[in-house]
Amino acid sequence: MGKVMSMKEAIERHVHNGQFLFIGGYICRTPFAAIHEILRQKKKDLTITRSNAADDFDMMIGAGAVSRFISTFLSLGVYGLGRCYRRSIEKGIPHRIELEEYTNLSLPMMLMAGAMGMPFVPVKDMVGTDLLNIKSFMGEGKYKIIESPFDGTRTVLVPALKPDLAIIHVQQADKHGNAQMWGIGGDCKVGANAAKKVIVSCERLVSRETVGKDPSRTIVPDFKVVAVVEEPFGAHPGYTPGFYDVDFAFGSLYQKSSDTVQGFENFMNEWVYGIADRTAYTQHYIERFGYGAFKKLQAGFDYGYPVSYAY
Amino acid sequence: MGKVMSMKEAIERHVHNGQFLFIGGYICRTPFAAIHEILRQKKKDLTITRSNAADDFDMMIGAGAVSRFISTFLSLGVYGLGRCYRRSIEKGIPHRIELEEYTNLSLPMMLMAGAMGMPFVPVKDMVGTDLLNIKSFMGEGKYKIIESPFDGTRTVLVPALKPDLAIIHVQQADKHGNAQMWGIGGDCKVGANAAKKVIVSCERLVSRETVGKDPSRTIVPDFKVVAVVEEPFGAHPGYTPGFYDVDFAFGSLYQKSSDTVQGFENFMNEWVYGIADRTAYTQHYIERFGYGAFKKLQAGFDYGYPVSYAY
Amino acid sequence: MSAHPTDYIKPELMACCGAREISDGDVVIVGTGFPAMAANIAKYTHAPNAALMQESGVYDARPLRPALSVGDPCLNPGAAMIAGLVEVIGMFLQGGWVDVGFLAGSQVDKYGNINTTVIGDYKNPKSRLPGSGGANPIGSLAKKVLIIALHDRRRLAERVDFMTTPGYIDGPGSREKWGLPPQTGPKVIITNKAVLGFDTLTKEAYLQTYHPGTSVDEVVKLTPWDLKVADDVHETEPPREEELKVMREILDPHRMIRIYESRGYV
Amino acid sequence: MSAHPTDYIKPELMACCGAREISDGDVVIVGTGFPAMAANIAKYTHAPNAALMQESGVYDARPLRPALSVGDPCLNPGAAMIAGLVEVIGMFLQGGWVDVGFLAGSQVDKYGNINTTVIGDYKNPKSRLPGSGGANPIGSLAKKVLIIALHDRRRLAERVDFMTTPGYIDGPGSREKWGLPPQTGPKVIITNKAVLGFDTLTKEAYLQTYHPGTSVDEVVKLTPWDLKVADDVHETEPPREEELKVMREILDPHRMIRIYESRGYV
Repeated sequence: MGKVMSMKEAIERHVHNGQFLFIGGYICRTPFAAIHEILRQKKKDLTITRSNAADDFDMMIGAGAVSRFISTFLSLGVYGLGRCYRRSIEKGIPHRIELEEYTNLSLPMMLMAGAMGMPFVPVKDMVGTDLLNIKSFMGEGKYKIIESPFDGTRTVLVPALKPDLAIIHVQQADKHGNAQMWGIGGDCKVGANAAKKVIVSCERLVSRETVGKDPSRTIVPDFKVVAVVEEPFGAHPGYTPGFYDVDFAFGSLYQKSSDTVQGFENFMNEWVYGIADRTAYTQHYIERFGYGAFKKLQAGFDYGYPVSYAY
Repeated sequence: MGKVMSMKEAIERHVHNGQFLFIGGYICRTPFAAIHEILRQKKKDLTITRSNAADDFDMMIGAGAVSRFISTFLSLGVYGLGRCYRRSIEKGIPHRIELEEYTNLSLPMMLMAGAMGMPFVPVKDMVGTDLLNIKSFMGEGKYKIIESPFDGTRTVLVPALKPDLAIIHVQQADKHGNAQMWGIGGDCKVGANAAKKVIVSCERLVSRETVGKDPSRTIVPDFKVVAVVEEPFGAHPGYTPGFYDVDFAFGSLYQKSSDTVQGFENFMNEWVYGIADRTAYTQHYIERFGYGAFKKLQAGFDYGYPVSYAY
Repeated sequence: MSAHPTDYIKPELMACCGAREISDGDVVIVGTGFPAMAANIAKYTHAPNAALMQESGVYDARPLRPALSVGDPCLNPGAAMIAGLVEVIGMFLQGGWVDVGFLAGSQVDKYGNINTTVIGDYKNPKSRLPGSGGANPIGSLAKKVLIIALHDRRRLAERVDFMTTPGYIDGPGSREKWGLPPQTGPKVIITNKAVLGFDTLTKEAYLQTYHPGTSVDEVVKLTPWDLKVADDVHETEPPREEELKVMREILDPHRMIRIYESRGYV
Repeated sequence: MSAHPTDYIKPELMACCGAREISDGDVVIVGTGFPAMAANIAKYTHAPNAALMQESGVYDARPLRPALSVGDPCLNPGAAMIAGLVEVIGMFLQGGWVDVGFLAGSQVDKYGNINTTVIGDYKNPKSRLPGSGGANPIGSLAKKVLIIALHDRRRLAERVDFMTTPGYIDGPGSREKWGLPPQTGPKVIITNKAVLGFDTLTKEAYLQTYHPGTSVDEVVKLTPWDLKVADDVHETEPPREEELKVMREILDPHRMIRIYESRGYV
């Protein structure tokens, strides 16, 4: 059975209520097509993680799909605080999610530890602050402080994270799942490799031979991958280097919509629940904002140079 | 003062007796031009490290430049055991070096820890074997065993390594030191980034603009780099992907020569001590083996495709 | 002597104050807005060899517009190195290579501790803020931390409601006690009214310079702790002609920096 | 039934014994020589979805000639992923993804412990060998370890002079006591005379099959410990026609594998 499938199939088969998900992205390569499908399929009780979360995590929280969030940060960037996130924490709408809070050093290191089979890693941050005073669903397992057996120095250890599933969006992948990426990485490589299985969403499906022309660009090998979905424009309103720009206007639309519960519902009905798939989404985008706006997002031509691995 | 200089200058300025050096390579991108210059300048009492060492480390040991070796492995590959290495350990010729022995898991992890400011890392190997029973110049600091504060499991911790200097050979770098590499990596990226400073030897010096066309290929940023040396054919008899093949015939010559102390001396006089620099080395190679042999080592044409980072 | 044009806005002055704290050759971790502007002013004036990076994974970017986030698309083309958080926050920052870090906060206290987590009680917050992100590691590990804040009795505090990021924590000896690396910690708080330094003995923020248009008295009144005043307190040097030129002609021709005026930086 | 040509050499038979231990879909860490040959025979016959990697940083290489080292240039063009030791030995092997690992040793003992460090005393060795390299982590962490050895009373041993790589260490319960991952350890020792399995209770290597041309008695005599013999001991199945075809027509047309004959694999 092949791994190439529709997003609908990929999410149906591999995302289950109660799972622990790593979702890659950093404005760059946000797997929005996958997230919309998760919400369309009404998945529930998810634990989610990534360093520096944004509109995508805010939307999942607002839609009620999330129970727990291993977090470092969540905001809408230039559009300020995450509205759904705030409503959840401050007012319990639609319900109050549980948070376990780390930093952009400790969380990537915990994912790296998960990826590399290390039970824990030492980190030098967090000491002296309230981040050590708050413990939530990870309890006493959030961190440990030891005296280094090498020199007696007090050292903070944080545990490895091993998500059930990672979902990432990359520029290209082959049908086996070898996933290739360039540009801003965030914690995508360590997060994907920490997970027990990976769904790869990609701008273009390429041949195994194309992958082999530049194997140093691969961040996840095929044997970890359970589904490959070709999903052009799949990171919108985030961006994908070499493919399309971030959509600031849409970001503003999301912020304004999510300012109220009703606005958020309307937004979700229009852009997620009432939409069949990424193709329908893209068509709706063009109908609503015009092909000119869509075209303007497409990346310019600024190609580099090929290299050779020959001998 | 610029960083671009000759190998003679780079080694004079930055390699000092008694230093701890990481030297990159894995048959792939061995910085042989730098090693020959170190030996010409009669540097002494060095501590050297890398996972999977080969002819280059054997030569440094045979030439008497090395006091200590943080090792995992040393052999001449298809040509068998390292002759100089054996003579040093078995017979004290030219002197007996001290070994601290790890594995191809633990040593790269120790370099990674050094690169990432972690004081130590847990590793899952070495337990139950004699590798834990032998301790040399690192003494009780070679490793520590603790009970994991998370689950009580017995866990081996190995310390971070921070070499004084790293020397690596890559495909291309700019004059500031941004070093770009593709193909087999070994422990080159973690080793270079663990060091306090880095000498970058490269096949070609490129513009900062060329580097910027494909920034995901950079493995070391310029601020860590103290010298950049353009040294084509600089990894011979090792290889550089996209530039030239490994030279099996020369590997055989080295093995046969190094079979005896006198043979090794003759080899060193011909190829190292009696040679001014890599240009003279390459000319001598062509005179000795013919331009046809040299030409045959040059890489074939098998270029991939360019990518874009545009938005 | 530099010329000092008078048609600058407060965010421009604040960016210049940041720029002047950067030395040539410094390795600087920048976010967006002020920090990026400040670091780039330094790079185009007195510190051409300053090395700038964003936590998202970018080193020495060459953006053609001001980046609106540390993951902005304009940071990709032309950068010297792009990788991820593990490289920038792990290898460079925790690895000990970062000289200067910029931080902003919804609350900053007299020891330079910063709150970006909650206003009010953690479990029942009045206002939930974004969280640490890269702030805690930058505040913990950069050699010199430059803090940007609005100057009023709500944003500045005797003690933050929640300490997301360490300044001098509880005062002298605290960073050492907690094992933070030597020679690290906040250097200044740059507000829309003044530049506050940190006393080497008490670790408390004190008034170093006040911006044109305000006074020692006003700044002291706007500060919720008993603000000490430097013996040599004086007016902040306004933006120099060349600094404004770099900002307006190269870095930010559309003057996007004006957005900070609407956020209260006046 | 497969045809079994009779013109094979012993290294070819041994490679086939290795290939048959690999299941479809296995993730296999290979070195050079036998292991690479064995894994590739499997891939071209019954295990097309086996995933092969080299510790140097290469995954799913497509070499056009047999690689002479794990860093061989021919492993670069066409691979699916190339990174470094941290990825292959760290992320894949220590991360728990590797099903099968191949190891060879100058000395192998009855518990499958391997010596690649020294013959004789560690401090005053008769012969200094290369050291662990990737052997110890592969022996520690791969789910199924296949060991290649020369069959004589010097290369096989009651106890290795130096334990570089763990087999079952001191016998039953040892791997568990030392905290090695469950369900890992040596599966077989493939020699030039026989295939030895490991008893599930005693963890001692016992005779499973003897190669054509030898006998149970000869193998027992060549083995320095009291070698137990399986109830169903039988002759090793010789290379099948399709296995030889893959080796000779695709993987190794120049028959470089013959070099092993000169090393005693006869």
